[in-house]
Amino acid sequence: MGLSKDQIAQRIAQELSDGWYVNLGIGIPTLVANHIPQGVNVEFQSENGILGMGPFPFEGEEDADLINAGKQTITAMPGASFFSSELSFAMIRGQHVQLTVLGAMEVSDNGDIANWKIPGRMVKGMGGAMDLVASAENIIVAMQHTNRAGESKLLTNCSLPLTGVQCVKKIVTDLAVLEVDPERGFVLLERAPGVTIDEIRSKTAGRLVVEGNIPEMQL
Amino acid sequence: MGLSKDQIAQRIAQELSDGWYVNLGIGIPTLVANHIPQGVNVEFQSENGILGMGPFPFEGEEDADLINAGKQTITAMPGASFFSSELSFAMIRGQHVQLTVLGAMEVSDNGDIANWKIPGRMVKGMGGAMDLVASAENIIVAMQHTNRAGESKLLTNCSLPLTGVQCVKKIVTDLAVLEVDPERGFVLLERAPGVTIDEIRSKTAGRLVVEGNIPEMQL
Amino acid sequence: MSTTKYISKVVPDATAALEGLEDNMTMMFGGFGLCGIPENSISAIREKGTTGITCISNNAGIDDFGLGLLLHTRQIKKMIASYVGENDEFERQMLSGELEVELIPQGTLAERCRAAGAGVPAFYTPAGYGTEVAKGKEMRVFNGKPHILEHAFEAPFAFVKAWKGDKAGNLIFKGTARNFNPMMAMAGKITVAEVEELVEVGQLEPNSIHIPGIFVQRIFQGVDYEKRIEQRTVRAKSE
Amino acid sequence: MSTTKYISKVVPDATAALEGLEDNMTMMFGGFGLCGIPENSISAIREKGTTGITCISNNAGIDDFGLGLLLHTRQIKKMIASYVGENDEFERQMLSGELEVELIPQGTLAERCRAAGAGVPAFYTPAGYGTEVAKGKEMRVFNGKPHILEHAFEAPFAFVKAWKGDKAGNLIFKGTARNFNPMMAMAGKITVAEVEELVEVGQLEPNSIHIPGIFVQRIFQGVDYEKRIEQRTVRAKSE
Repeated sequence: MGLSKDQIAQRIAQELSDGWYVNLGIGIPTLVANHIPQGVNVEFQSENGILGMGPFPFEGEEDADLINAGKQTITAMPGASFFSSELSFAMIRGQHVQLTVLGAMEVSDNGDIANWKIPGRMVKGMGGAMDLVASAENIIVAMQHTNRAGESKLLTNCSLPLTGVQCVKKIVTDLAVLEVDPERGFVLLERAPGVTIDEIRSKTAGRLVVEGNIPEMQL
Repeated sequence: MGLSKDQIAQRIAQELSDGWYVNLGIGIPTLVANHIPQGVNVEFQSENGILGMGPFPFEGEEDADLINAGKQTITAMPGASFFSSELSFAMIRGQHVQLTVLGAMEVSDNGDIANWKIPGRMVKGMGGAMDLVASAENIIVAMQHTNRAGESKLLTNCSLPLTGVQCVKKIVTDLAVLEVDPERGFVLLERAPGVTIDEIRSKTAGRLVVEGNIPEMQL
Repeated sequence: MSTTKYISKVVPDATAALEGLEDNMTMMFGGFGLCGIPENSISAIREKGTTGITCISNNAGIDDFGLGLLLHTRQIKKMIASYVGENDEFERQMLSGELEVELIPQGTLAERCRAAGAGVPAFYTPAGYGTEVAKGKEMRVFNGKPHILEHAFEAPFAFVKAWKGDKAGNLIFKGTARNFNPMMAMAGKITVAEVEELVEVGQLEPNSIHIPGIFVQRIFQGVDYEKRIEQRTVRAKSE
Repeated sequence: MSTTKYISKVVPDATAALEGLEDNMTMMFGGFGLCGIPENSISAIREKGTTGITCISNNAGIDDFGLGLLLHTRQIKKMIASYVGENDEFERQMLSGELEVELIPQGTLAERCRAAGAGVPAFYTPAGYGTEVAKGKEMRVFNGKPHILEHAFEAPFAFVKAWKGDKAGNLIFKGTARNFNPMMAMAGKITVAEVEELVEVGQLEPNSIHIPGIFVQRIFQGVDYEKRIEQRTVRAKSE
């Protein structure tokens, strides 16, 4: 079974704290914005130059001059601000953004991440991901536990070119919530409803730490 | 005899080219703004954050939020812009300002300048002068040829702590216009009306190059 | 730095703004995706047929718009960008080796543009440490964290697009169309600004100017803006 | 970085904004001369009696206003500034050795503030090369020109003054009162902004905001601004 993409986003949304500034990557991370817990106010930063990003516009109200980092048309919330890429990455490198959520192709058990290149096959570029992972104090990776071939994406060492080293703090997959302890590996915190520790173990290629009772996620 | 402060400024104003952005230091340089030749449009930059600085305000129209680098109340010309100190010095270090005019206590014959400190006596600080002289491609020094004690301010080596090295391109004093050739020294270009080459020579401690006929300044 | 007369910054159109543009030059292009790109300048460069271009731009346009137009005509020799994922022709030329590509972290790209304009020749950043981006670069630890040394770009020409501009070159951008345009305006030795609305000197609020005219050497009233949307995403009115 | 709630950034006054301020801290103060200085915060720090302050500020105020108030009460241990020429008490304390002073080129001061806020630990600048400012600093030649390495500041507190601000911390400055305030707002671990006019979220134009709220941890409606003019210079109406 495991979580749907939307449920992964929902679980990550539980990590948000009131008052945080948050950068959401393309894909599952974008869905996090749909699940903000009640009473929690966060502002979304998009690295192309907006703070206070709102939902997609109503049909017919799209503005070509108002997009997010995924090039999607968006809206601006009250209190939003626009700025240059230079100031945007000043916010990111300067650690003013409290949480970064992004996808990954691979994560290693010491926190390395690979998500920008498959040599000879996919060469889209790193965009802002390298700046984000090198600077953010709090990085959550949102991804499937395994790739399309069924192979684990949680490895001892990444096989793909790295985006950043020893930076991932937490991972939420369709199967589990894990914390990265660079010394010990992936520390299992929660299981997806109905998913067994054995299944998680069998699909985690890197070091997995299972201590005590592992609760099911509450969604 | 020699020039008055206002005449020094007037002579420097002849160096302006149409379309230049110009930074004027405190003292004689400030007076340059009163002598812009007809048909020449320049914009004045003040390093505290304005481009398009205008004349002093009319009495009663002073604005505490609108000053120049000398902390004097000023006005803004049409087309002016305000900006942060960071962007202001980006303009200066990035060589977007075509001319810097500033005062000096001493200049050496290879273009070093000292104008910010007399050890044990005057410790006002360098303000923006070190950034200006280190970056400007075109620096004119406006000063008296000699100090109050009658000693030359045009030296072989500066005796005071330096503001910048090998940066001064031209000097306009009450007695002369000189170009700095780091290899040869102060090259005499023009004499103030009625001032002899001998007088200039006697009041110039550094190497002085006198070649050919030296015309009088035209004011 | 050229001693451009600010009173004659205004040129009639994009074609006139290209004076001095030659083959094998490095050029910056503002914009993020298709948002805020200098559409008129790109078209004029295509018409002029300038080749061997080294492009510094966050993205490479799409197949039939933006810098994709110059890729299609093989006018671009090298692309320096952070993300090039929307362009099949780009990928084809890159994989076949026809096109040189240098991929750079987006924040480093932005900062290297700013550094160029701000007279900062080099700076340290943590972005890319431990990755192939760091190869051959100086590494240094500050506050216990490794950083790499990055250098300012050099760009004889920069092409930017603004919302409003005045004849002294002052620029105001709109929304997220600001993106890379301000830093590239700062960085260009000759910066060409095309604007949706060119106004007289004095008509822009001095307190609201994003890029002062000192950074702009040529400016013109742009025409026929398509402002194409790359990913049209909407929600239903009922939501 | 603290995880400040943006909905509770508003504090009632300067005194409340000083929570956590302790003796022997480094603090930044915006302003150029007396223009754009955080008057309310300076008064509150004087009242609180915080001592051993290391001040990062372009200037040191005058004898009876601005940071001069904190010099008078000997609350300042060290001054990091670019120009301190308007203050007799300052000069007296410095020459007598009571006050530590570090003079820094103005552009370097500005850039070190920005670097602190922008996560750039160090950068190269030509300013000060060959002078006593360069003593003990790394020198490196770029493009044939010598530069020195300068480091980002660190500041647990920054005090800035804006013209308008909203309750989310977005700031707009006025005229040349902007000066060092934006970079210092970026640099402060806790940035306290006092504003002449505090408005509701949504009342500021998103395109005209100089400093986004992400850089501001506390904000309050300032009171009783004197806005003293240091050098009142005027011309006669007849001119």
